[in-house]
Amino acid sequence: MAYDTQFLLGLYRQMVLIRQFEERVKFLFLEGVMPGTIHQYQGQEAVAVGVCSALEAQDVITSTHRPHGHALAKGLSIESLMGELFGKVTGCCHGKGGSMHVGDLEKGMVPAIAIVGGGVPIATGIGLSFKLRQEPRVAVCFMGDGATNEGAFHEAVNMGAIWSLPVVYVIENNRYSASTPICQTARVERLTERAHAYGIPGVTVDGNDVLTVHEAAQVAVERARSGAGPTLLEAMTYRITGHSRRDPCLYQPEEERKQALAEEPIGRYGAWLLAEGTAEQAALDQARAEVDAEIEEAVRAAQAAPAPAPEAALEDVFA
Amino acid sequence: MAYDTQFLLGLYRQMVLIRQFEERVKFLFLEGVMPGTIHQYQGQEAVAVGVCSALEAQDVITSTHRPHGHALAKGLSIESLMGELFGKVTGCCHGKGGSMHVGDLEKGMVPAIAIVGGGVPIATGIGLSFKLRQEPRVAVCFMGDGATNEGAFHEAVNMGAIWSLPVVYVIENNRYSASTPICQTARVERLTERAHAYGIPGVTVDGNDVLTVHEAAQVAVERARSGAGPTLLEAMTYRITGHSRRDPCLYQPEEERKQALAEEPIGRYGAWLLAEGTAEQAALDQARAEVDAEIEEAVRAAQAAPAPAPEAALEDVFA
Amino acid sequence: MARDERVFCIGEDIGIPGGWGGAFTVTLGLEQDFRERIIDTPISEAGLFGVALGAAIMGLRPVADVQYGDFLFCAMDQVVNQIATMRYMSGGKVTVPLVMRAPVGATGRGAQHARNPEAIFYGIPGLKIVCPATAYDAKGLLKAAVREDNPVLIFEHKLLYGSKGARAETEALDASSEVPEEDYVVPLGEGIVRREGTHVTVIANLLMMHRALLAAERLAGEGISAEVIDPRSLVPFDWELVEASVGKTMRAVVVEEGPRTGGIGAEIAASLAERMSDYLLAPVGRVASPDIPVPFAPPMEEFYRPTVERIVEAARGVVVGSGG
Amino acid sequence: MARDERVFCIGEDIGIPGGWGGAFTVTLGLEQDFRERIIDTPISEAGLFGVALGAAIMGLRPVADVQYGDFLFCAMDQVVNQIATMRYMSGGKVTVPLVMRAPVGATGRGAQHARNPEAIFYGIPGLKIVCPATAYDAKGLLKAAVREDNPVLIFEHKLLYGSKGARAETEALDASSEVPEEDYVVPLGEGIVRREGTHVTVIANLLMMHRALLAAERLAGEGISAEVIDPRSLVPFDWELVEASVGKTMRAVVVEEGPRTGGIGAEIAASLAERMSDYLLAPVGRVASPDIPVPFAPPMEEFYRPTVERIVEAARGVVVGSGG
Ligand SMILES: Cc1ncc(C[n+]2csc(CCOP(=O)(O)OP(=O)(O)O)c2C)c(N)n1
Ligand SMILES: Cc1ncc(C[n+]2csc(CCOP(=O)(O)OP(=O)(O)O)c2C)c(N)n1
Ligand SMILES: [Mg+2]
Ligand SMILES: [Mg+2]
Repeated sequence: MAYDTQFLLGLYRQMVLIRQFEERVKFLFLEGVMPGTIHQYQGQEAVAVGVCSALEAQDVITSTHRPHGHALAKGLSIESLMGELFGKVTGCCHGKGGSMHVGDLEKGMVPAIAIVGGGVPIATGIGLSFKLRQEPRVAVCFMGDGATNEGAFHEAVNMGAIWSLPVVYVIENNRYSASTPICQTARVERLTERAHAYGIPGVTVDGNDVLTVHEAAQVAVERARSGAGPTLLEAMTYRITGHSRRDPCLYQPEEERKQALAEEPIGRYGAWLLAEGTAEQAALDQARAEVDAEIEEAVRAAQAAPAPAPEAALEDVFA
Repeated sequence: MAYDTQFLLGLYRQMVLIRQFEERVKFLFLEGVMPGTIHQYQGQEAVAVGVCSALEAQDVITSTHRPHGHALAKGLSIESLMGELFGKVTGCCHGKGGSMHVGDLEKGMVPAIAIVGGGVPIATGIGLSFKLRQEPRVAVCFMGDGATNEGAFHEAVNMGAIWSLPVVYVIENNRYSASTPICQTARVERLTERAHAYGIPGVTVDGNDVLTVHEAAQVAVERARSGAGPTLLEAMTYRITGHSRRDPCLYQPEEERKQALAEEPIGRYGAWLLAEGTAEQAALDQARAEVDAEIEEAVRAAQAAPAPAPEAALEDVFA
Repeated sequence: MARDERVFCIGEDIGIPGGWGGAFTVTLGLEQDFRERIIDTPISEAGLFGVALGAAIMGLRPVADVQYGDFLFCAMDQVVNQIATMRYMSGGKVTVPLVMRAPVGATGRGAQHARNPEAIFYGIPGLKIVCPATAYDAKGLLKAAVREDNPVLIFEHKLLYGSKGARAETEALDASSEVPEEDYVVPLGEGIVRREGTHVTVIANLLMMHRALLAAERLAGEGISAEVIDPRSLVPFDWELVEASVGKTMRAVVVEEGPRTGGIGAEIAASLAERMSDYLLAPVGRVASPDIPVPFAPPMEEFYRPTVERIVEAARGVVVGSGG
Repeated sequence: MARDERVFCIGEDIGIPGGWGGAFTVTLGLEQDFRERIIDTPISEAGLFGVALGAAIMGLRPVADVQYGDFLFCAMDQVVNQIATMRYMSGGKVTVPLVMRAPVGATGRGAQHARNPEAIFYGIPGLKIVCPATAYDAKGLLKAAVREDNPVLIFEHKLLYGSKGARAETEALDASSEVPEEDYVVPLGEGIVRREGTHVTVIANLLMMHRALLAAERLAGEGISAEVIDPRSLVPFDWELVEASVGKTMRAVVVEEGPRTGGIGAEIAASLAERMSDYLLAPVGRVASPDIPVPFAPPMEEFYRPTVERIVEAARGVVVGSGG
């Protein structure tokens, strides 16, 4: 397929934005200035960016305990995200949600769901609402490989299938659920073999190649939008950072990590852009410098923003 | 395979026992002398009998809201079952369980689990205990077609698979979960296609043919006992009575019911025994007369048995 | 449903032609008028409540049900971790207009189809909870719940589903009060005095409300005048009504069908002790089931559930013990 | 585990070489000594608790855990409908020696990794519940639970997992009391007086016990002598100890971290009102979190959870308000 340069560079910029955001956040954590806990997205950027670039603004995603990448890819502002991580009123959830619950329905992202598998029924229900209202919108459910072992996954994907709902179920297979390798908790080679159980298509792709992900997502999104029903899309990737803060990843074999680092999506895609002559190194460097500046500005703004009043905790329970 | 006549007649007698038991119970309900509610097994007898005849006494089964057939096939006495349905102290659960929870661990049957899908993890754990203790025993999990849509099914069968546990998962596909046809809630032709999702064998058989069920069960039980792991066994059958008391089955198409009645397991197997010359009509009639007499005796005993003291309700919460 | 096309029903066995309209025929007939808006699901409680939540987030107004309250535990993650918290976690940006219905109460089915789990959900911030005791309230509270912008859990009692119809329970009580055809609501959070009295306030809902009325009748025969309050909603709770009553009677008894420990009665008793300590002449009495799973055999089940007799005794005890 | 080969552990991320020994390193090291008896599961809470139940039914003694108490809701059907009722439904023929462990408490993780769900399980007959507040009790109660023939749910507080080690929480409190190497048990159902006093009994467990001790310290400065009781077990509950104390102080305050409505405090307050009405000089005070989901931002989380200050105020209020 032929893409225009703007689009291709845009993907690069988005991935770098996520990477740099996460690296900055990691540093803020290590410095001890950011509260809470974090689950980070380094290494998986091609999935969020590849999928979200196949969506329209009015499409809606659900996310997980590892949501920063999804949020940025779906268009939440860096400020509102950083503000939320700092627990400030400027955060996308006014500080009530925190890292694991970032989201903004206006941008098409439900507050992230940190119960593994818990978002799968919810995304399915969003798809149902589109179908009942005959709206040409699609719901995308991001989940990890480990989530496919939850009962909620099974129940919900089946419902999506029998009602032919406009949903794309995206498995980000980073080979681990926390410290546990997926090959130890599922006997199938590819998790998309589980699609058989529901009579829907299952597609496994290289999740470190942003264009491959984008194209597979487009097919699935198109299928969903046309009323043909859901797809189970598995993107093979790797988490090149800890599961959450302070995880030294001792359970990941040295060799495997090395290989994963060699295949991480940004370096690969950058090299490809250069090789194809789509961009010069200077353009890539500039993209990075720009996002770094935006991130710094967001950090500054978040740190300067007011913390919520303690009693604000009592608000927003009921409408 | 060549079977001895005693064995073949035994299967017949067991199926007739279940049928007559259920018919008698239905009548007791209609008369209004039996309390509670019931889910009956008429039409599915070949499944319980075919499977349980492939088990050893020390093997253990879990059952469902429709457990009478499993209980009789696993060797619970008619008295202890009838006693339980009447809520008497002579019941297998001393009247605490009732129809939906009959069982007796001494006979290798866990009290039946009336939460659809709830027994699947429990059977899996029983299998785990056999494996951890290196006992050559097998756990069998009976469930309905509808149960395969529960999350618990998914989680537990996967665990059985990854740990290669000695479990046989038996789906009694009677085509309906309550009033809902399974073809409306699962897009797979055969529910055993779900076995793919766990990397275990799935076998679908004619569940109205007791010998076919028996043979398939033997293979699965053997596999489990040898350490090769679980099997998903689907027995195609039909419920020729209501889902529970007072269900006129208006949702079952006339044609379908007629066909099902023609294919019900006892008539079929009886005809085969006669055709093969394994038994004379007189022997079949006698089997039936014998079980009828045993059932009458059990009804009499249950009605005569003492009801539990009301305060007995306070016992047995803790050991 | 005719009024608002965003409303739809989702549950098991509710939409099958020739079927039952749910385990207790509640939706029977609706599947003909509103075919697309009666959604019959697989047996997947977590899935169906999560699906309802997703639809509610997008602005629809689902009415999701389980066939027995016990099955709420299969959907518990969705109810507790997702439905009850979604709005809050979003910082108030997401609205969850979701109605959940669950039949409760022991009816000869053994431990897994019998629980009164009201107290368990009572302690989960983010849920509104109502418990209609009459057909009038069942309609009025359901309509209020459907028009509410927050998650509402409706507990209905199996023995109050009417003494008529194919799925009536053997011991069902006739709760078929006048039900006006027209549109009306019973606002969430409004209790009602079912019988006036001066010596003791008896607080009871669902089936227990009916037993409390019978108890009041008997107490009257002994010269004890009991006021019976049906709070109708548990969250929000009509403290105003209860306080006014207890301010008058100066004694209270709470009746509930669930187990005693950690029950609704505990909260009401503790709150009344705090709110009305200058008025209460005796500790608030609690009538509840014992702390056991629900037994099957009829004599044990009868022993389990609070009887009119036990309510009478408790009220008498509170009144007599405090010089009434 | 060395003592009884029927004991095994089952949970998520507990058995991975190079891994963590569970979300809070509790089982770290065990995977080396008892490889086959540390069973690492898929992310399948309902499955894993059901599996543990099946194994317990057959006579093994599983210790099943979730990484956060909030995930118990994913396994809720198994815990409530199966584990808590199995023995009862069998008429006493089946025994369920099953230990469940769940970390609780808010720790900057937002609403879904923060709950104190003790009160929810408190109302489920058939479960025993313990809440260790010190390392000594954590070991002693765990051992007692493992040797118990009934299901026991152990709630542990994330902020009490020790101030040392790789997974210590930022605000963790040092609860690392002396832990004898040798075998000992803390019997289920035995509370303990953590500090003696004469004016008011403060009942608190887990993290709140430590705050209650700090509050007692401060109260002492004001001339108020607070007795601090750590019930340690919720079911069975050591009424004897609490009654003896309240009989002496004639005032009580219950502190808990979960939301106020339907909390543990409600039951204790209601029960004390019934059991000790002749002694109590004031209604039992309740200190709890407000009825809201757990917020993320540190100032809101701090506001949510009862502080030493709030405990002091409540105790002072009860004492001063009743002429102490
Ligand atoms: C129901 C539930 N169980 C356990 C956890 C704890 N937990 C958080 S993330 C995680 C691993 C998830 O693995 P996966 O789905 O592969 O996503 P990844 O972390 O790899 O992105 C676990 C076990 C949880 N949040 N929810
Ligand atoms: C978790 C749960 N949901 C719903 C029910 C109500 N219910 C009882 S039996 C049944 C249908 C079960 O269908 P299937 O598994 O096919 O078994 P069958 O009744 O056909 O034997 C339903 C929905 C239940 N008991 N448990
Ligand atoms: Mg993963
Ligand atoms: Mg069926």
